[in-house]
Amino acid sequence: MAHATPTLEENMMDPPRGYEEGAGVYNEKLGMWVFLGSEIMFFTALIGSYIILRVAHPEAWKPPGEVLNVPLTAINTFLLICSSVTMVKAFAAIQDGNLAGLKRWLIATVIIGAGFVGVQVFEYIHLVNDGFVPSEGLYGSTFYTMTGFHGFHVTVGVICLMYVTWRAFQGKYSAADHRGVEVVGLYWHFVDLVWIILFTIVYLI
Amino acid sequence: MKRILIASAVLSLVACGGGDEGGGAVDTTAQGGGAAPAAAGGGSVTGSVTFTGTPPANPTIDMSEEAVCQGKYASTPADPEVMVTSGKLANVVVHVKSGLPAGQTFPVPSAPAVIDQEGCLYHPRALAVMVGQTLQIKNSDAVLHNIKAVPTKNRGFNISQPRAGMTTERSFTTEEITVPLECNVHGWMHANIAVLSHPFFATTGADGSFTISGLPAGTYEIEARHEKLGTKTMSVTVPATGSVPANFAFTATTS
Amino acid sequence: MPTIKSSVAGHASATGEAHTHEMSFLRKYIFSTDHKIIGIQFLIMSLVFLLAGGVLAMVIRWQLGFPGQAMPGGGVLPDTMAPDGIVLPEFYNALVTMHGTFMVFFAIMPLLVGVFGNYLIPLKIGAPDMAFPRINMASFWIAVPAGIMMIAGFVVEGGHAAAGWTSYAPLSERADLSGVSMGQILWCISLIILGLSSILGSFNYITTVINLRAPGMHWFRLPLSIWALFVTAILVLLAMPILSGAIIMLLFDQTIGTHFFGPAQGGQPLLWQHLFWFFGHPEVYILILPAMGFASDIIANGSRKPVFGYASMVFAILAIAVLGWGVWGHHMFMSGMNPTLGTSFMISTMLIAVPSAIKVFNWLGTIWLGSVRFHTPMLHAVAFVSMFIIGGLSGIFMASTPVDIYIHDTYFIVAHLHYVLFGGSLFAIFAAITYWYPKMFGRMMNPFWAKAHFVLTFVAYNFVFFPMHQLGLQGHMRRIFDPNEYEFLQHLQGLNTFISISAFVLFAAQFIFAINFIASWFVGEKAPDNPWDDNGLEWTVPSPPPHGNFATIPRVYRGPYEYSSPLVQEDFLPQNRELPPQPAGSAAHT
Amino acid sequence: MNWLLPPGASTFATEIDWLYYVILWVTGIAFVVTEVALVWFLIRYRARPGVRATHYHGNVKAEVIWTSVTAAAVLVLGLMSAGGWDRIKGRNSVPGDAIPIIVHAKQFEWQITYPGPDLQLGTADDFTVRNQLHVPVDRAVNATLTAEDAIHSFFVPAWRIKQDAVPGMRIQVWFQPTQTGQFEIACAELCGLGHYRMKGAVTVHSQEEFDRWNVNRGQLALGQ
Repeated sequence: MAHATPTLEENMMDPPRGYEEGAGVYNEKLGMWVFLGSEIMFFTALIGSYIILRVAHPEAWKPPGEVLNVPLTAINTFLLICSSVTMVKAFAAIQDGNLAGLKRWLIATVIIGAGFVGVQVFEYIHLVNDGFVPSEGLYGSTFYTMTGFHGFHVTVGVICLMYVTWRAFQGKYSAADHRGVEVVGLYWHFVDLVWIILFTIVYLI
Repeated sequence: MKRILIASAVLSLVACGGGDEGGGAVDTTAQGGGAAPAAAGGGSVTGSVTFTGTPPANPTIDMSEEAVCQGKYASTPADPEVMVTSGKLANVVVHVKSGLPAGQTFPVPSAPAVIDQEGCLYHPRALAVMVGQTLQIKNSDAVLHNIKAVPTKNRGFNISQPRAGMTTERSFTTEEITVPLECNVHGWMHANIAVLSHPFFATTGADGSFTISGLPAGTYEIEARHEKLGTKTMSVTVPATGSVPANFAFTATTS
Repeated sequence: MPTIKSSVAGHASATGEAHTHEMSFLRKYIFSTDHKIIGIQFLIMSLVFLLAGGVLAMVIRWQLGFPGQAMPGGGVLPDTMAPDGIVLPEFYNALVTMHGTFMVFFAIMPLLVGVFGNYLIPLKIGAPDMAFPRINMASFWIAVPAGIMMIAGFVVEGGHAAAGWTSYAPLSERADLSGVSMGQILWCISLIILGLSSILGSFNYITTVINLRAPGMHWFRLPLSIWALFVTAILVLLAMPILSGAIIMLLFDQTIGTHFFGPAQGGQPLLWQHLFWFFGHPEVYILILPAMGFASDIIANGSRKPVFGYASMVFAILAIAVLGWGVWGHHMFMSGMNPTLGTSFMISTMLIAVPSAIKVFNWLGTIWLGSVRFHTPMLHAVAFVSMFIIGGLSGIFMASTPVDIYIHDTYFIVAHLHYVLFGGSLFAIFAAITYWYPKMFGRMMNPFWAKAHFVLTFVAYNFVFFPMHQLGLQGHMRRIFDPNEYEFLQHLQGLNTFISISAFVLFAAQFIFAINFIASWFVGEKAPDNPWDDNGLEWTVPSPPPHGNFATIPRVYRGPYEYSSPLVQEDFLPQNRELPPQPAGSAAHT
Repeated sequence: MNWLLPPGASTFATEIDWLYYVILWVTGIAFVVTEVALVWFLIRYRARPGVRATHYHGNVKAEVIWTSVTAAAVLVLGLMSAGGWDRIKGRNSVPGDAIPIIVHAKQFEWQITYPGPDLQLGTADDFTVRNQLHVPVDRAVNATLTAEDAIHSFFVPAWRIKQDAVPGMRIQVWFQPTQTGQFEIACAELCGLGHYRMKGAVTVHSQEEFDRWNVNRGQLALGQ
């Protein structure tokens, strides 16, 4: 707030300099927080509908494990949690200015994330072959819609991570400026968190 | 006036691509370039459909809510489910079920099949069309009818005809026996349309007779289908020219 | 010095010198990242949809005013819409549906949020641009295909979506019931895409307002238009994804056979209504809050007086935004929802009238003791207040559950919603367009024709919508193709014809505005920097403002409504004007 | 301009119409006061040469007063409405001796199932009539609304009664006509292309007339 007449360039600085006090973080981070608010409402609509339908028609759901492959998905859940850990590692690495570490951990995150999507596709193929399709009652409807949109979010996350990784290999990040890594990391952790909720209510209950 | 001109100009922009005036969005798949029915040569199957025993009573329809239609009847109208006139059964679709050479295609009849809505009933109640043949739907009543087709293999439609004299044309793309038609404004109105991949079909009228002509020589299985009384089949051998008889008999117990 | 900017997905670009070198036409006007150009792009697109929605309304009014008669020029329509120029019932339902959809999602909402959110936020808070200029550009270019798809629905087989703009399931999800298949699917996909566009726009606005206010622009020095747009952006951000989620489920029901809203396998038709209105009621406030903000700015300017009770105006906006999440059930009193829930929704609905009333009284208080200048924007803003009063009061009838039993889904609600959305939002939009037009295009609109447009619109508007209250009180249902089918409605045909003729006049009057808008762009009088003697930061820069808006970021010393301040000779005091130190106890406020 | 409601013909009409007129008066007064104030301020405080607007930011006292007056007014209206709502739509409001009927809505007709002479649904003398609602005067009728396809809304304007019929739900709605004669049922929820003429005829009979009709139809049903 010290500048009397900040220049235009300072608008885009980290954090914005010369402005009235805002959120105290740089724009991209604030924007991602706000955007995640929107994402929460999206998943609230899906999960809320799921709960309403399930409470009204508990008989439409099969007991856990009868249709869905819980052990496989449990492993997949574990994978996704691991990818959050590698993401944290990547972020920690670049905070220390360790570009090599960043690249290593980012690649690990991309691979695990893609693996998660792959396992989900594998699971879908098996379920469909077993006759469990989206039109299979409320169970199929909600299962495919919720896990499908989560899978879509993970896929988007993997694409963003690949982009960040590519930029890491270009040497665009440093200890001083690594906003892209942090922002995508926020998104990635969010997607991970949503999955833990979905795994619990869709597979385990 | 200027306002209207502007409004219509904008409307035409909105509607652009919707087809010419009068042309509408009729999805008639043109085939065969208006070739005459296959009656040019070949043999034919001629016969009649009879009904023995006492025909079941047709339910009466309370049309009091629709004065326009009620006025067309002297007494309380009945739902013409089973129409028997001196032992002859009407509204039976007779068609070649099998025996035609596989893979052969036939020209589509250029004349449209017409179904009329009059007195809040469909005329005829049973109808057959060929795939691609134009089905012309007419409204002769000065009331709203909607025409809802609920096929399983073809694409359905649900359209309205709010005024007398309206005609709408539709066609079907896939063989399907049968496509039910209904009017939801007058819940009693039903008709059935058989969609066939060949032109060898006929529908019986009040005299119960039918003729399927233009058939190449060969042995065919012929099916007679009635919406309430079910189906009957028979095998016939059609000569290169001339006619072979085929008579079907339904009874009250047929289901 | 690294001036790297990375956006959400990790993009980077050097934006620092973007304004210094020449840009191609394409970059400058088409794929522009300048918030002002994007605002104008939204303006043009949404005005086109406003016109299209108006055309649909005229066809509706033709059918109701002159049922069963051939519409002049209607012969150009295909037989699936209007054979011989006579509208078909299924086309009528599509008209009603698409009039609502166009107006709500493609006209009023982008006009308020897309246009003025974009144009005003950076200028009024003293920022050079949005926090994420390229996401801003994306939000416009995502909206374009959504609009094209929504129009394309008219020409697909089966016609356009015809289940009402609320698309109540199961009618909306079963082609055999409605006769519509592709049209409804396009409706769904278009709104999902538009939702994404709105979300991208709103998180941009929110970030910008939080992080990029000029030094000295405290929260309580923000103009009320910015407060309203900021709170609206939060509502959009949180409400649109609910709609997207619901529409995705509807789309899956139609296309891949899921069972969310169809009762055959346990789906719930009421679930759609709950989801739709959980979005839909905040949406109602999305459509009115910015209008309230513009009216506040313009009434203060026109009255040459500070806004009465600035703080309570801000709290009223916040109260509406919070309470707005708890009243959705009042759209569903007749839906078969538990009657006890109905009572609680009625009480919360009654309460939300309070902040709206506060705003009305404060506008009156602002004019009181003022020195009113009747420029066109002021006329529209005053019309907004007086029409909003009617729309607000008529809402109380429907909030009262027993009275709602009778007037629910009749023309009374049609009258009410048009008093709020046309009398309210659209008059405020006309106020805003005529107010900021000089800033946007650097030219003044012709004041005579602008006032002529106002007078004709105001009179014709009331002739159209006021009698609809009477229709509703006689039990005239909404969305009825031909009311003459019912004996108890036949005596209303004369009133319906009167409404239709008034509607044609109303529609025709809009061409005065359209011509004035377009012609002034080319031949209008050159606009000065500050034609209305306003205090806002946007009026301190040239008209139109250059790329980057401000040569240097301005410093703000006071609130936006210091009109007729005793501290200065003129009757206005710009927010960034530095005054010599005042003796203690001066009148300077905030 | 006619702000009067058309004549009502059920017990609900009295209550709903009275509440309507109360709200009409309250909002009418609010309308006149605010609009007159608006116009008067605009004229009284129009710009005149040499007269400067008062630099004035507001008055907390005035705001507290009008906020509380508004809040009190709408809350009172809300509480008044709550009682009426409960008497009309409350789950326990249906009188015990109401005649049960089933109103089944489908595109685009009302199928009304009557209990027959024994006034019990689910017995052999039940019968169903299309688009015709026959009820006795001054006797409560309890209709169970069901729907086959889309959502419909059962609306009898003269009785001031409206209730959506939702597929997959059974919704109770009751009413007690107070006048004999002919009325109309309308559909008040967009239900497809024939929505505008999804109408039914209501006949309110005297008790004796209704009994005759009911017994007649019931015997016909048993005969079939």
